[in-house]
Amino acid sequence: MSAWQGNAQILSNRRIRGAYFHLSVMAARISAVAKPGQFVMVKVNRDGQEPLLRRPLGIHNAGVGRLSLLYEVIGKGTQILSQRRPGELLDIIGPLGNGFDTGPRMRGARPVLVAGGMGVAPLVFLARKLKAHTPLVLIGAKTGKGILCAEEFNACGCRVRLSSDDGTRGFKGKVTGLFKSMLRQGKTGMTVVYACGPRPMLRELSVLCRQQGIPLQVSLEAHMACGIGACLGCAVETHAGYRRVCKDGPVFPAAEIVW
Amino acid sequence: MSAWQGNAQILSNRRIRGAYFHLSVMAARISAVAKPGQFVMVKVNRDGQEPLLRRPLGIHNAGVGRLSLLYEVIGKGTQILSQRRPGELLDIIGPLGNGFDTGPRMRGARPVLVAGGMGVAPLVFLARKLKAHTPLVLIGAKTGKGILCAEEFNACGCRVRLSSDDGTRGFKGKVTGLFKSMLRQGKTGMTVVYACGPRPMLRELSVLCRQQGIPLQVSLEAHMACGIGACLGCAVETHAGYRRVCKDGPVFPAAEIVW
Amino acid sequence: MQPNLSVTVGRLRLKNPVMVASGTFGYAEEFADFLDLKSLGAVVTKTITVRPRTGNPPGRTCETPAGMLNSIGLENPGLDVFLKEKLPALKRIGIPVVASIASEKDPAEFLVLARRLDKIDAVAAIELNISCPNIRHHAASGRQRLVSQDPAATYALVKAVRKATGKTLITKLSPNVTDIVEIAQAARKAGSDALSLINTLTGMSLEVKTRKPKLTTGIGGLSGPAIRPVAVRMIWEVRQHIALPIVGMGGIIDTSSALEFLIAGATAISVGTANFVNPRVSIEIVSGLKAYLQEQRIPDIRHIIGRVGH
Amino acid sequence: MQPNLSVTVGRLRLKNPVMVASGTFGYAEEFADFLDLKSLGAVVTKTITVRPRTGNPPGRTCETPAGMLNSIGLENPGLDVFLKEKLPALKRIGIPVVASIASEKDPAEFLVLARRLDKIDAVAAIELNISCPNIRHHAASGRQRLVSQDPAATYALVKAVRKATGKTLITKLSPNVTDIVEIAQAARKAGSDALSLINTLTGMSLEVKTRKPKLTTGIGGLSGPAIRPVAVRMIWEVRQHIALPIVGMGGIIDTSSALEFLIAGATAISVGTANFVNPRVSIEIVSGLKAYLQEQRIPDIRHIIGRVGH
Ligand SMILES: Cc1cc2nc3c(=O)[nH]c(=O)nc-3n(C[C@H](O)[C@H](O)[C@H](O)COP(=O)(O)OP(=O)(O)OC[C@H]3O[C@@H](n4cnc5c(N)ncnc54)[C@H](O)[C@@H]3O)c2cc1C
Ligand SMILES: Cc1cc2nc3c(=O)[nH]c(=O)nc-3n(C[C@H](O)[C@H](O)[C@H](O)COP(=O)(O)OP(=O)(O)OC[C@H]3O[C@@H](n4cnc5c(N)ncnc54)[C@H](O)[C@@H]3O)c2cc1C
Ligand SMILES: Cc1cc2nc3c(=O)[nH]c(=O)nc-3n(C[C@H](O)[C@H](O)[C@H](O)COP(=O)(O)O)c2cc1C
Ligand SMILES: Cc1cc2nc3c(=O)[nH]c(=O)nc-3n(C[C@H](O)[C@H](O)[C@H](O)COP(=O)(O)O)c2cc1C
Ligand code: FES
Ligand code: FES
Repeated sequence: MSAWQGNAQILSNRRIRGAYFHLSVMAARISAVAKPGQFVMVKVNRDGQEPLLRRPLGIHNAGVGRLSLLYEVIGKGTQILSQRRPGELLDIIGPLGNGFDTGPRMRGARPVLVAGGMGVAPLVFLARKLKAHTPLVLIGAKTGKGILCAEEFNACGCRVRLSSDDGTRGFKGKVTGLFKSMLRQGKTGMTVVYACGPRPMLRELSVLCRQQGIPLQVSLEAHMACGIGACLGCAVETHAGYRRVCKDGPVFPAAEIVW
Repeated sequence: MSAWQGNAQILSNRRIRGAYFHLSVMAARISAVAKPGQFVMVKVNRDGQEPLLRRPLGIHNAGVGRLSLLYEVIGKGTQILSQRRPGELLDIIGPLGNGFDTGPRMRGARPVLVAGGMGVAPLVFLARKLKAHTPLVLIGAKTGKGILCAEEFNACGCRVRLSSDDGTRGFKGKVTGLFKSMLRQGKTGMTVVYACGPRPMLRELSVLCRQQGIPLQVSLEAHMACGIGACLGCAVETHAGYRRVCKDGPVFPAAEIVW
Repeated sequence: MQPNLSVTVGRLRLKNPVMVASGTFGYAEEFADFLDLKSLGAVVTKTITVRPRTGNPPGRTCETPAGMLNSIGLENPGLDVFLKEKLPALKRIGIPVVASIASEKDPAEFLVLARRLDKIDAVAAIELNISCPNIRHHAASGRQRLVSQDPAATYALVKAVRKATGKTLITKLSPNVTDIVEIAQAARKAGSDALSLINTLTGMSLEVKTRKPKLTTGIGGLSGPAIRPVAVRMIWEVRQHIALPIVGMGGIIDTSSALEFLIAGATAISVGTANFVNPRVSIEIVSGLKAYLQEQRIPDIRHIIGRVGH
Repeated sequence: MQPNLSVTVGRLRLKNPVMVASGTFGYAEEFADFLDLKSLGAVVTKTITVRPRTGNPPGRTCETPAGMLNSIGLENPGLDVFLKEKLPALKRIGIPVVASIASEKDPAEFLVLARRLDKIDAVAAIELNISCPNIRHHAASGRQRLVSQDPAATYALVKAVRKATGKTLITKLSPNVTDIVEIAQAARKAGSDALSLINTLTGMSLEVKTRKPKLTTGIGGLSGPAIRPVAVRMIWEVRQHIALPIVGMGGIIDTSSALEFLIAGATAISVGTANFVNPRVSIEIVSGLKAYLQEQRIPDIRHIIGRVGH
């Protein structure tokens, strides 16, 4: 489970649509041991201090020797990343963090995956891992165009339901609204929920799941300077005190978090 | 004679050999008014602070609408510049500085151009301008491989003599040694000398020319923050006090400089 | 909507809060090719001394990570030449001219400068540069200090200059202090109308190959984006405690960084090092601020000054 | 040629001058995947307090031009847990362990810490962190100050700790002072064996969209390449006046920047923020220094320490 730092050759780095990009690199040392929910720290520029720090990105998929990332260009770092070309070397560290708990208690589980916006990124890898359980996947975004990866989930045999705030695709409203309506229909029989997305979404899910007594695992974000547990910058408040999102997370049982 | 700042489209940017590059841009506003010996300030990176400051580069040639630069990759800034590609926009300011004095007293002149290392860069433009006088051009470099632009000078109808410290091409020794031997041969009939190169070379030339009573114009270098006369960072000591290399120079009569 | 961009610094009315920092804009003429000078809020001159100064030996600037060091040594033509040769052109621009002044050895030179400038209409305000790191003023405890590194010296000097002129006085402070609020307080009590924050941080950079300092003087002043967090912090700190308008500067390079200073508590801002990188940046910031206010539907720039959210 | 890389800081012998800075290397275990820890000259622990500290609320770090701000708030498990759970693994690395310590409120806590650590063989030296900008110690003139912002307080504290331990004492100073030499002098007179220079500069950064500080605490500590010129200057200044070995830090990111500190006068260097960017950077610097000495045919690293050219 040890982390590796090195130069990974870029295999492809292409725009999916809008500001969303898919990056694939050769990184056998990472892909061989990566678990869904873990992430990598990427030095977007070859060297140099603009930006200075690495960027955390969830592991979107891990195949033989290969690793893929899915990212949205939102600022300087992801902008530079989007300009890197196949053949170039990308300095990455990973796999980092704990990953989703898909442990022994999963027998007979009926997992639900809930993604808000870019929260889909790490859930594709998870869905592949949980394939045998044919997970139900709920994907929400602001607009229909922001809904990513529906096909990938379908390809994993998942049942997929969509939502968009503006109703341009799927359920009209937040993905938490979709989740609630699924609960109301009562047919999911869900035994465990995995979620990744903006904090308000995770907070609302945590309330809903607590009410229903369904265990919920959330993947959190925090500003990360190191990503390896050294700087203590990525603290999140839990009922047992501050924890490091990068090392003790990024996945936490929702019940542990002070929302 | 006013300077222009703007985005100039890169037409070509290619390695000549080793660390030497030739860059050509569309910059009609600069090329239309540029004089030999003037320079431009180049923002090597599109935006950003690494490096923060612009880089001064002499105008190597100016054609209709076009401007060319000749540069050596020696550090971070020129390294980044060498990676810029045709079609991209390069933020440049120019023309800056005073340029060589090729004024009215040039009638019947027999000019000699002396270049040390990258000092050839601005002298090609000057040679073109002085074509009618068939200048004698002395080019020196550490090794034969470092001798640039001999063909360009030939194409301008110049007589060209070469030197290399290691003797791999032309006269063996410093270009100032070659200059001295030309003086000794006494056949040049030189009436004015223009020089660009490392400071020790210019200093030695200034002694030689003073002894011979030949006017010498030297193009100086200094670390430049602004290049437009505002920061007072590029001071050079002259017999009349400090002067700004960027605004009052970069070309000075050698006799004015406190060597 | 045409948002209001005008602000007041002491009795100095600026049509917009964008000034250019002393020593980074020459005497404005150097920038005439690049921008419409009269679009600026105000221009601050290179610091002027009574006598001409030749400045420090060359090797005066070098680059550092996201910044630069300088050790110009206050090169300037002296008061008389400034008045005769530089001021007329500055005046013709038609925007307020802030004259930056300093003494070389004797603080009394400040009074000479202030009295002379006091009578000159074309000078809208005086900036007291008591913080140039390239000039050390007096020794305390055997160690050299700048005036603006000592609250008592700051008080005494500002007080004296205050008596010598009725013009708006802006005291420019050094960030190289333990407690900027203490110094700002001294300037306020002595009658300064406003504060300029910050001058450069003292720094040094060595060339590893030669083992020599990159600046001939060894140490110099650090400016540029690298120092911005220090500047924003000091402006915010001073704003909490001192009821004086602040002209904020230190690493402003675009509209966003200018806004950071205004929000932290600066009534106006000065663009310094960024002028070297992009000579048009100051007026780009003027337009940028206007666009920002329009987008955010804020009718008046003053509504964001000092309004740090919680 | 096998050049000598070993140096001595107080009674601390280092096989090479490369240390890692407090708070940027965790308790070393976080870096075990990336480098051979025993290649380092020494490791400095995250600052330890008597009681456990939970640290500041999240929103603890942000990026700045060529640097970063942090406001961790000295989160640490407290002395007992440190000794029981962290020190044994640190000891096993087999290199000198420098324990960084601080008090939370009462300076007497420093004595508690020093006395306990004094008896522990695995602790090779003690670094007194009297300069953490996230903790204010005492008020002077009504304003809050750090111990290391006050020469008298520095003297008193170092003197007291000096009596409490015979171990090598390294006093870590804040750059947020008017005169670093004065503070360094106080530490020397009180019996400090060495100095660590510099801790972070106090800074602030605002998110323009929300107008909120990027750090929840508002202000924090600026580190990284941006502050390097300030660090080099302070080390050079102190070296001119104070006869104590200096552990230099502040923006070291590679061999060349490490050399800048050694040449300026640091006997050893600490790598901080750069560990986050490249976890292997510290040992890359060890090899880089060796290669530099070989290339330059310098037989001993000590031959370059403090040797600024003219
Ligand atoms: C564990 C983890 C996994 C992530 N996985 C993904 C993913 O798979 N795909 C994806 O598109 N994004 C992901 N993110 C968010 C991603 O890290 C940010 O979008 C990215 O760092 C933005 O960098 P920037 O320079 O483009 O933006 P800027 O806004 O310019 O960044 C400024 C600073 O803020 C930090 N930052 C900005 N947004 C975030 C954020 N949401 N979380 C943490 N730090 C942030 C940056 O790292 C940088 O230090 C993840 C974040 C974490 C913590
Ligand atoms: C008026 C003038 C004209 C020039 N013309 C040419 C030319 O036509 N071709 C060419 O190859 N070079 C020319 N130079 C030198 C060129 O500016 C430097 O080689 C270049 O700035 C190096 O930048 P860097 O980032 O690659 O190197 P770095 O060493 O990383 O630069 C660090 C800093 O030092 C400055 N610097 C480094 N070397 C020089 C130098 N020799 N003179 C001034 N500043 C320097 C850089 O601008 C930068 O600010 C000229 C310099 C001046 C002053
Ligand atoms: C080259 C240079 C020269 C300067 N000269 C002066 C000066 O003469 N008087 C003064 O008060 N400040 C001077 N400064 C400081 C600037 O006015 C400003 O306070 C400082 O650079 C911080 O702002 P910046 O980071 O935007 O440059 C100078 C700065 C630079 C870079
Ligand atoms: C995230 C972070 C945490 C830090 N924690 C401590 C600390 O606990 N004790 C301490 O003395 N210094 C601490 N520092 C300061 C560093 O040890 C160092 O002095 C400073 O960062 C300058 O070095 P750098 O620029 O190489 O990071 C911390 C710095 C950072 C960035
Ligand atoms: S990011 Fe450094 S501890 Fe988590
Ligand atoms: S480079 Fe600024 S005045 Fe010459």
